[in-house]
Amino acid sequence: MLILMTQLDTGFGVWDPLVWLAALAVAIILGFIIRSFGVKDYKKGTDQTLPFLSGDKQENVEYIHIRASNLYWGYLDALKGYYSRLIPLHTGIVTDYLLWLFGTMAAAMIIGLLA
Amino acid sequence: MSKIVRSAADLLYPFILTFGFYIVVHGHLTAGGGFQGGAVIATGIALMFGANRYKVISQQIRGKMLRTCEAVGLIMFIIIGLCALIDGKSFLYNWLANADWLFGHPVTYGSNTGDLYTAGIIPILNIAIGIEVLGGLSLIILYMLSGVSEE
Amino acid sequence: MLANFPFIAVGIIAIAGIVTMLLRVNIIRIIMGLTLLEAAGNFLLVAIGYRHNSIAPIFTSAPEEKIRPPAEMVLPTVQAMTLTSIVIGVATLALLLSFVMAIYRDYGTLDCRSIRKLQG
Amino acid sequence: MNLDSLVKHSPALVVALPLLLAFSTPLWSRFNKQLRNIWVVAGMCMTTLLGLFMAYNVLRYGPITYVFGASDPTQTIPHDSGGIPIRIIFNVDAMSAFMVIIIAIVGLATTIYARPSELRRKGLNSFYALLMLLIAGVLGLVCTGDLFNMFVFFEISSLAGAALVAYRIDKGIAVEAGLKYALISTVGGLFFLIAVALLYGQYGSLNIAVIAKMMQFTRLDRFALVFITVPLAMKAGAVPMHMWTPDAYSRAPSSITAFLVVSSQASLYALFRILFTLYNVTLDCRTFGWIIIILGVLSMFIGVTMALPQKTVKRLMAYHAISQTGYMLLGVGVGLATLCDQDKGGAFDVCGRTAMVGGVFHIINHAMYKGLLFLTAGAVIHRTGVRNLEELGGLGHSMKLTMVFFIIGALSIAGIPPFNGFASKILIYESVFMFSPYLAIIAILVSILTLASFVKVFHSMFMGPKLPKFAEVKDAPTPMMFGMGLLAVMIVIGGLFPTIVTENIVEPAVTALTNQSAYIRTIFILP
Repeated sequence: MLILMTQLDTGFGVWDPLVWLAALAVAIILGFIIRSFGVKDYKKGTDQTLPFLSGDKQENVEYIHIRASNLYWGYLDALKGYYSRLIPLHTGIVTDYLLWLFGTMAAAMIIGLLA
Repeated sequence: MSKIVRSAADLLYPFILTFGFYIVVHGHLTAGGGFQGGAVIATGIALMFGANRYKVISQQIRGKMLRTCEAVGLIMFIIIGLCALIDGKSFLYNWLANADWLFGHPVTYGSNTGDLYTAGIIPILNIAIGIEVLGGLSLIILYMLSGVSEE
Repeated sequence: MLANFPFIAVGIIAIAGIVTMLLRVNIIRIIMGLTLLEAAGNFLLVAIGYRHNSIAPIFTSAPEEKIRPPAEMVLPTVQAMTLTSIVIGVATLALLLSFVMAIYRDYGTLDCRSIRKLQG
Repeated sequence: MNLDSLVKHSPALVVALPLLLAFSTPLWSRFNKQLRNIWVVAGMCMTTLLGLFMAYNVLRYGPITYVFGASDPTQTIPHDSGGIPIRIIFNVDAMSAFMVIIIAIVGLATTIYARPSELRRKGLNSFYALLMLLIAGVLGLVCTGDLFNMFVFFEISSLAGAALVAYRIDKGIAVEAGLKYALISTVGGLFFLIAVALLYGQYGSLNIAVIAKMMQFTRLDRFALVFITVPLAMKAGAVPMHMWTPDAYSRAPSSITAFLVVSSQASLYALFRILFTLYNVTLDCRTFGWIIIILGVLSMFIGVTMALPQKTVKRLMAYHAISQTGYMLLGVGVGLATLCDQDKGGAFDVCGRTAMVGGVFHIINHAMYKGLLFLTAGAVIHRTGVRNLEELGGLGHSMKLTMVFFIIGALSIAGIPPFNGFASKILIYESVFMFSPYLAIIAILVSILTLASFVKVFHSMFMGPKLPKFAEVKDAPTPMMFGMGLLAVMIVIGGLFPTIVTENIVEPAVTALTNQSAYIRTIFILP
């Protein structure tokens, strides 16, 4: 009954969060079972707990943290052509904002009158 | 400002205020009303701000008083509107019309000069708006002047 | 043709306002263009309500023969709308000009090409 | 006043109450600041309860009409008016009720949240007054059934919003954002006014139902349609008119940003109201539907790609707000494009209706999770004073509960089951796939990019070692937690029981939107 209550019909299939949660729970249990087969030699309070950075010693905490700009640089570099055109469009000048508004209005008017 | 300007402003000030209040009170009979009258009053206050030094005039016409005017006017408007709900009528229903007291006298037909004591709650709302607008607009001018005088 | 004159004027004022807003760089002039556009809107409203040879919509000032239908008064609704829009316009203008004052105090410029610390 | 008359008067009261709060706040602070805070929060609770009560009644017993200034609030057409409504009428149908629910919940959360974050600053009176004015404006915008009234509330919400954006002067930068927001929304509002004038000139009425009944879609109506819809799309943040959104959202106080999102959704509501109720099938469904779809796809894609390289946390989230608006435009646009094909087995039946349900469902989900995300960002900025993602890090050690809330919001916006974002997105994907597969593929791609950019935010805010700079940072204060918790609970409920939301709130809203004759019938009571 509860399952029927949460079923969302998409016209193509159904989506049921409770069934999904049950599947997730099964997956997590399976994961724990597999994990329990692993080697149990982790000891707290030893050097094992420290992060291992290519053999370097962890000294400066500020230095270790990976900053935001280091993420997705590959993606941004691959799409350089796209971004070098798109970002300059966001000029921050108020007349440009107005121009975009009027331009869109004019375009919509032309399409609307022709249709 | 020079003494001539100050004297002329002092002389004009009561007349502008009177004219403003006239427009506010006669809002239901002639062209005009709360906003226009309040704006006229605010021009009078703006004249005083312009003619006198900011330090002097901000002692006489205080921002706190104007802010109270603004709030009181708007609350008065809403309370009058809500009064109609007690009787089961709509918000802003003219519950005072034809009630034969205060502004509730019936309107005479035909071409006449108009009677001040007609139109029910409309004059009261006009007065409320007048109070609000004189407070609000003067406050704007006061704040802008305070910004200028800092430089 | 003469009856359409107010509407042509509305168009001219509106275009003047838009052109002012787009071509000027001083932010106060842009706001002036905005008020021109607003004036065009108000003018359009009043022009819509106008009727030839009619009187002001005040009940007690109407002559006896004009009260009976067909009433010959100009439309009062649009005038109330115009008034409302003027009030809103005043509030907008006050707000925008106070913003300009604050910006001038901190940036030291009114050129809209320089007021672009937020971009990208 | 008994319960019946409370229901009858609720549309007026729900707008009048926040207005009264707004204007009485400065008076209360004369006596006691603490009393003023309690007054505002208690009043907002009352407004929320009233709004939810009204929405419940609308959804249960049908639309409520409210005629201002009449002797009977339900009498839409006076006896002596010759069969046309002459007064300002509020017409609260299921779609309005849907928006009122959103505004009530997010409004309460932001009002509670705002107190600790603004306590250090001066001018809290005007802050509360403007916030209440903004809430009143948005509530009026969604309740009204009158075009000119809509314009007035549009302007009220724009002005109050702009003033709130500039509230923290922030060395002039916040004022710059406020100026841009105020200027562009005023220009938009003026075009709205011109369109209203054109419609009034033609049909002699301002009531949406009356105009809808007489609508012929002449050339002038086309102009009016463009003049109304483009500014509303601008206010909702559709690309290419989105540029004010990141500026305003990133510089406003966080509680305000969360509510500005709702204000944008209200403009979206107005856009849908104009398209579906005022014009409905008279307009060329395919053309205008595709215009909306293109706006939506552009918003989705450009919004999310602009979000990825952003450096400040709230600016990044603001670009996501644009991108999520695209989903709603896409879903409802597909509904509009298929609207003329309403027969049984037609395109509307097959995919249009589901797409609309998804799009409208996304509105409530977006308001909740984007509100929550902005509030968590605000909590981080409140505690650390840093908004640049480069400088943040390691906050997961100290701000644990905020991190949990952020995770809930981030997973929801990225469309990860079982949160509510997924439920609405799957409705949009599957129905749009039947309409046009390419659009669905773009939508899924955008969702992946959304996840990617929130991984970036999560990593750079909460992950990593505890930085010495933030050693003193504590978790957010309790009122902030309460505000965030309220929205988080709504997200989890919406995610686990999507059917409760769709069947009780969203489906009636979509039916109210597409069924024009039902809207007209609320004004013209047919025999």
